[in-house]
Amino acid sequence: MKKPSLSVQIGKLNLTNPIMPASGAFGAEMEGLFDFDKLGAVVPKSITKYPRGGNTTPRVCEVNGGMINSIGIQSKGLDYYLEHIIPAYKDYETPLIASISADSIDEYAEMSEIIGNETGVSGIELNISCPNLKGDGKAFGMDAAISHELVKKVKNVTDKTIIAKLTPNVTSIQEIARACEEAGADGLNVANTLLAMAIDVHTRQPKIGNVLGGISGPAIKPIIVRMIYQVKQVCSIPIIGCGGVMNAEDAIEMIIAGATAVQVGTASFIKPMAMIEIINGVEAYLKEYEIEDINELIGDIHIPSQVTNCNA
Amino acid sequence: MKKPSLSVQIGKLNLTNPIMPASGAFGAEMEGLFDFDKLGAVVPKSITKYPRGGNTTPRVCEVNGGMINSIGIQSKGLDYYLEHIIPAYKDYETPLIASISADSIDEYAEMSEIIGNETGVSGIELNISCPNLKGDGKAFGMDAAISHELVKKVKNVTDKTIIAKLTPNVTSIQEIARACEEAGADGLNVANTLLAMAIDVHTRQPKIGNVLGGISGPAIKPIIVRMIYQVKQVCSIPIIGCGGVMNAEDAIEMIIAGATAVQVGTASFIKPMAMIEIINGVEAYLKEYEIEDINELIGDIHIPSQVTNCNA
Amino acid sequence: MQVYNLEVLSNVKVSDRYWHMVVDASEIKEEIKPGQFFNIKCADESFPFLRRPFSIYRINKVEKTIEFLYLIKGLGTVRLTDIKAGEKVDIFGPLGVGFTLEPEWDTILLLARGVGIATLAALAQEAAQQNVKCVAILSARSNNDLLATETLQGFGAEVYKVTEEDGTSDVDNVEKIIEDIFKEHDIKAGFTCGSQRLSKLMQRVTKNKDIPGQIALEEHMGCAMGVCYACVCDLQHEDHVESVRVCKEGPVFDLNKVVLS
Amino acid sequence: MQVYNLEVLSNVKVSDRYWHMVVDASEIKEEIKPGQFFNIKCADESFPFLRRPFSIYRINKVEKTIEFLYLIKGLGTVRLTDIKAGEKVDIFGPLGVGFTLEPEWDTILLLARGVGIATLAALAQEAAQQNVKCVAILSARSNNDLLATETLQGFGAEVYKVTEEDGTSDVDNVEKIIEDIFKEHDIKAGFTCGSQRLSKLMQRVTKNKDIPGQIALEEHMGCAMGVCYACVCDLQHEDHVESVRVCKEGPVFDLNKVVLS
Ligand SMILES: Cc1cc2nc3c(=O)[nH]c(=O)nc-3n(C[C@H](O)[C@H](O)[C@H](O)COP(=O)(O)OP(=O)(O)OC[C@H]3O[C@@H](n4cnc5c(N)ncnc54)[C@H](O)[C@@H]3O)c2cc1C
Ligand SMILES: Cc1cc2nc3c(=O)[nH]c(=O)nc-3n(C[C@H](O)[C@H](O)[C@H](O)COP(=O)(O)OP(=O)(O)OC[C@H]3O[C@@H](n4cnc5c(N)ncnc54)[C@H](O)[C@@H]3O)c2cc1C
Ligand SMILES: Cc1cc2nc3c(=O)[nH]c(=O)nc-3n(C[C@H](O)[C@H](O)[C@H](O)COP(=O)(O)O)c2cc1C
Ligand SMILES: Cc1cc2nc3c(=O)[nH]c(=O)nc-3n(C[C@H](O)[C@H](O)[C@H](O)COP(=O)(O)O)c2cc1C
Ligand code: FES
Ligand code: FES
Repeated sequence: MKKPSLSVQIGKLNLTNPIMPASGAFGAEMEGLFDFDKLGAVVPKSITKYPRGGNTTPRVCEVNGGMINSIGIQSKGLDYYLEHIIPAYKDYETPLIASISADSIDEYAEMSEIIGNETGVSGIELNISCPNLKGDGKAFGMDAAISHELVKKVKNVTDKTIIAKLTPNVTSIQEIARACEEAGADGLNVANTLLAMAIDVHTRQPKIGNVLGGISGPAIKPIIVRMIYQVKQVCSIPIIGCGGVMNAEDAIEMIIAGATAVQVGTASFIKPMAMIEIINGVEAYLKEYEIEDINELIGDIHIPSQVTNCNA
Repeated sequence: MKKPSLSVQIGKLNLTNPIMPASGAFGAEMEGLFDFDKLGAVVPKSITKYPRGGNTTPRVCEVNGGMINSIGIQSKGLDYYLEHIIPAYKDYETPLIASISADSIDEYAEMSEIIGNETGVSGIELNISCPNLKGDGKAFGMDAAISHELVKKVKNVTDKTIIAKLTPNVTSIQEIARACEEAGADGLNVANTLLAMAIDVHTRQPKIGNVLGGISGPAIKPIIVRMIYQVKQVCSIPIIGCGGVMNAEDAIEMIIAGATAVQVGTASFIKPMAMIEIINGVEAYLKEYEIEDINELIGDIHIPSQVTNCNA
Repeated sequence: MQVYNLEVLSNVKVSDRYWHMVVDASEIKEEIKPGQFFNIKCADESFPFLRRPFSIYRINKVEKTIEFLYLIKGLGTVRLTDIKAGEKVDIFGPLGVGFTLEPEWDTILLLARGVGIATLAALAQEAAQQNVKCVAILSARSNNDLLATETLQGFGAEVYKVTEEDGTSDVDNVEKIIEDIFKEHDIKAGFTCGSQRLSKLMQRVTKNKDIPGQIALEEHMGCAMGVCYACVCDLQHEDHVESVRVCKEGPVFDLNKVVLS
Repeated sequence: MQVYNLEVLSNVKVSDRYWHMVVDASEIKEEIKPGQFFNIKCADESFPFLRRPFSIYRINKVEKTIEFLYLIKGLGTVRLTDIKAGEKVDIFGPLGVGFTLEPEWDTILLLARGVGIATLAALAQEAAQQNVKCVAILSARSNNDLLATETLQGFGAEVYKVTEEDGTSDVDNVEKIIEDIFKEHDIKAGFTCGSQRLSKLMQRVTKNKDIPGQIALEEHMGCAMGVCYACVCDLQHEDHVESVRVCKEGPVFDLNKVVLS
C-alpha cells in the first residue's frame, strides 16, 4: 500500500498530520528531543496579557491514571511572548497555534488582535476554561452565551484560525460547542482538564497548593472520548481531541469518535517522545487497515444498533 | 486508646459505621462472603416501577483505572422488589436504603410512598441521574429546579430518610445540591458515574452495547472528592461520598473532604471483601491518629492558605 | 465462593498461544464442578483493573489441585503469565452453575472450539469418573492449538479433530462428522463451548435428535457474583424470554433455551 | 537530555530504608554533572503514573556507569526496588543545572541531610578529582542511615556525623560544628541539600562569612524538562523576586538568593 495521507485541515490551517502538543505540556525546551516539524502543529503554553506568577506549590500531584495540576497560567505576559516565545519557533514550518487566557471578553479580543497580526502565528486557541473575573468567577466556557460572545468578538478582530478550547466541567458540552460554532469558531478543542482534588490523609492537607486543580491523563480519556462523540453529533467544524492520549490507539480512538486532530499533553511527561511515537503509530494503523486518507477515519464509528437508555 | 466511635447519622438513620455499598454493586448474592450487619447500611440495586430489561451487551468494559457500565437499571419491578428483595435482608439489623429510579417526578413520588411504607426500608435513595422521559430526556439531576421539585414531592409522601443521589455530569454540583437541600433532602449522595465512552479501534465499535455508559472506579475519585468538597462548602446536610473508593485511605479522603458516609461500588468487584477491609482500615486510622469519634474527621481538611486562581 | 490466595504450583506455556496453570487448592473446601469458573486477579497492582474469568480445566481431588488452561488474549492474560511457580494467585470462586450429567446419559457428545476445550475438558474428566462415554470434536485454528487432545484421550474420550490448517473445520464438515458419530453412538446429550457457529449447529442437532444439550457461555463481566447484571443473556421459555446472568444462573445453560445471536 | 533504556548492573538494599542502583551509562554521550538529575520510570506499566526524579549519586567515567542512591518513600521507590540486575530501566536526562566549582575554591563545606547526601556525594567526587578539599557534615535519623560516609571518606572528605539517634543533629549543635570547622579550615564555599532547617542555617553562615553558597532543591515535578512550570521556587534578586523552575534553572541555585519557606 502506498503511504497513507495523514494531513488534515482546521480552518485555514493545513496540518501535515493530526498530532500536536496540548498547551502547557510543551515548549521550546523540548527542541533537543525531536524535530518539531514532525508535529502537526506546535502549541506553546497559554499566555496572559500581563505577567502572572502562578499558584502556590505543590502544583502537581499524581493520582490513579493521571495527575492533577494547578499551575495557574504562570506567564511572562504578552510582550515577552511576542518577543521571545513565538520567535523561538521561527525556524520551523509547522504552524504555531497560540493559546491565550484572559480575564475578560475584551481582553481576549485585544490579545487576539495583537497576536493575530504576528506572522509567526497561524492560529489562536482560546483557553476559555479560566474564570471570568468580570463575571461571577465561573469559567467563560461554562456559559454558552458568554462563550458565544467571546468567540464572536475574537472573530471580528482577526482572520486567523480560531479554536475554542472547551472546558469539560459542564452539563452539556454540546450546548457550548454549538454556541462557539455559531459564533464562527473554526475548530473546537475537546477539552481542557476536569476539576479535581486530592487530599493527603496523613497531613489532612490538599495535595495541591491551590486546593483544586485539573486532572489530566488516561483517567479522563473515556469522559473526553464521550464528549468528542457528543460534540461531533451536533457540530460540523473540526474537533481537536485532548485528554489522556498516551499512545496511537488512544489518538485513533478519538479520531473515530469524531476528532480531526489530537493533542498530547501529560503523555509527554512520561514519554518525552510520545508525540513522535503516536504519529508513527497512527500511520502504521492506517496502513494495517488500508485507509488511504486519515479523513476517512474521522467520526467513522460503527454502531451496531443504537439503544438509548438510562446509563446509570 | 479506647475503641473509637465510627457511628454517623444521616437524617433519621443511625449507622454503626460510615461504610455502605453503592447501588448496583451489591446484592444478597454476597451473603456468603461476610456478615451484612458489619456494614453501615445495605443498598440494593436501583429499582423501577415496572420490570425493565436493561441494555444490550457488552454492558461493561475496562478502562484505565476503572470501568464503564451501561446496565440500564435491569429491574424486576416494584412488586418483585417488595416481595423478594427487601425481605432478603429481613434478618439483618443494618438499615436498608432503597434506591429508586423513575421516568417522571410523579413516579418517584408514587414509588417513594409505597416503599416508604415498608418496615424493612429505613431510607430511600433517589437515583436522579436517569433521563427524565417526560422532560427533554436530560437527567433529572442535571436541572436544579427539577431536582428541587422531585425531592419536595417525595418528602411530602414519606417520612423516611431521603437521600438524593446526584449526577456529577453537571456544571455546578453545588447548585443541584443546594436545590435538593432546600427541598428537604436528608442527605446527598455525591455522586453517580460520569458519562463516558470507549471505542475498540480494531472493530471501530463502541465497547459498550449502549454506546455511552458511566465510568466508575479510582479514575473518577479526584473528581468526586472535589465535588464532595464543593458541596460541603454550601450545604449542611450529610454527604455520602461515592466514586472510586478502593481502600480505607480513599474513604478517609472523602470523609476529610466532607463526607459523612462513603459508598463502595466497583471495588467489591475486584476485592469482594473490600467493604470489610475498609471498615477495619478506617478504625485503624482513627486509632493511629487518636480520633475518638469519626464525626471529628468529617470535613476537617487543613488548608494552609487559600488561593483561588485559574485551575487550567 | 470465597476469595483465595493460592500457591501456584506451575504456570507454563503449552503451545504458541496457550498457557497452563496448576494451583494448590487444598484451602478450598467448597465443591468445584465442571463448567464453574474462577475470577482471577491477573496482577497485583491496579493494572489491569478488573479480574478475568477462567473456567476450571481440571479438578484433581486427590492432589488437591485445580488447573486452568488459558489463551493469551490481551493485557490480563499476558500479566497472568508473569506469575511464577511458588508465587500466589488471588482467585475468587468457584462461581456459577456447572454442567449436569444425568445418570441415564451413558454416552455424550462434546463440541469445543478453541479455548472452549478448557471448559469441556473438566466435563470429560467428570464423565470418565462416572463411566460415561465421551465423544469429542475439537475445533481449532491449527493443530498446535489442539492441546487438550491427549488430556481428553487420557479420560477415555474418542476425539475428532478439525482445524483451519487442515481445512476441516467448516460447519458443514463438522455436521458430517456429527452425523457419522450419531450413526456409531447412541448419544444421549450434547455439550458445547467456544463458538457461536458451532453452538448453533449443536443446537440444531440436539433439537433434531430430540436430545438434551448444554452450553457454556462467555460474556464480559463486572462482579462475577450476580449483583451487577453486566453478563446477561436471554433464555427463550415457552411463553416468555428470560434475562439471566452468565455468572450466576450460568455459565452453563440449557442449549435449547439459549438465544444465540 | 534524552530518553535512555539502560541496563541495571546492580540494584541492592544498602540499609534499612536506602537502596543503591548502578546503571550502565555507556550509551550516554552527554556530559553529566554533579547536581543534575534523571527522571526515572519506576515501573513498566502505568502504575505509578509519573516518573520520579533522582539525583546523580556517582559518575564513573572510566567504567561508564552512573549510580543512584534512593530512599524508599512511596509507590515509585518501592517499585524501583523490583528492577533486577540485567533488566533495563527507562531514564530521562541528564536534567537541570548542576553545581559549580570555581577554580579558587580550594576548600568547601558540604551540609547534607538524609538522602540529600546522594546529591552532595557526586559533588564530593568531582571535588576530589579537582583536588578540592571537602569537609562534610552528614545529618540523618540514625547511624544506619549515614550510608555514604565511607564513600565520602573515600573521596578524601573529612566527615562529621550527626544523628537524632545520638542526639547530635539539632541545629544548634550543627552550628557549633560549623563554627569549629571554620576555625580549622578556610572554607571558600558552602553547599547544602536535604533539609529546610539546615539550609537556612547554611544560608545564614555563608552570608555571615560572606562566602558563596549553593543549594540543591527538591520540588514536585510534572515534566522535569522546563515546560510545565510545576516545580517553581523563588529567587530574591536585589529589586525583584524571580520565579524559577527547579528542573530547568535548578535544581542547584545560589543559596543566598533562594527564598526558603
Ligand atoms: C465463564 C467464562 C469462562 C472462561 N474460561 C476461559 C478459560 O478457561 N480459558 C481462557 O483462556 N479464557 C476463558 N474465558 C475468556 C477469558 O475470560 C478472556 O479471554 C479474558 O478475560 C481476556 O482477558 P485479557 O485481558 O487477556 O483480554 P482483553 O481482550 O484485553 O480483555 C479486555 C476486557 O474484556 C474482557 N473479555 C475479553 N474477552 C472476554 C471473554 N471471552 N469473555 C469475557 N470477558 C472477556 C476481559 O475480562 C477484560 O475485562 C472465559 C470467560 C468466561 C466468561
Ligand atoms: C531534583 C531532585 C532530586 C532528587 N534526588 C533524590 C535522590 O537522589 N534520592 C532519593 O531518594 N530521592 C531523591 N529525590 C526525591 C525523590 O524524587 C522522591 O523521594 C520520590 O519522587 C518519591 O517517590 P515515591 O513514589 O516513592 O513517593 P510518594 O510520596 O508516593 O510520591 C508521590 C508523588 O510525590 C512526588 N514526590 C514525593 N516526594 C518528593 C520529593 N522529595 N521531591 C519531588 N517529588 C516528590 C513523587 O515524585 C510522586 O509524584 C529527588 C527529588 C528531586 C526533585
Ligand atoms: C501541567 C499542565 C499545564 C497545563 N497548562 C495549560 C494551559 O496553560 N492552557 C491550557 O489550555 N491547558 C493547559 N493544560 C491542559 C492541557 O492542555 C490538556 O488540556 C490536558 O492536560 C488534558 O490532556 P492530557 O491528558 O493529554 O494531558 C495543562 C495541563 C497540564 C498537565
Ligand atoms: C455495574 C454498575 C451498576 C450500577 N448500577 C447503579 C444503579 O442501579 N443505581 C445507581 O444509583 N447507581 C448505580 N451504579 C453507580 C454506583 O452506585 C456508583 O455511584 C458508581 O459506581 C461510583 O462508585 P464506585 O467507583 O465505587 O463504583 C452502578 C455502578 C456499576 C459499576
Ligand atoms: S458479572 Fe455481575 S451479574 Fe454477572
Ligand atoms: S517539572 Fe515541568 S517545569 Fe519543572
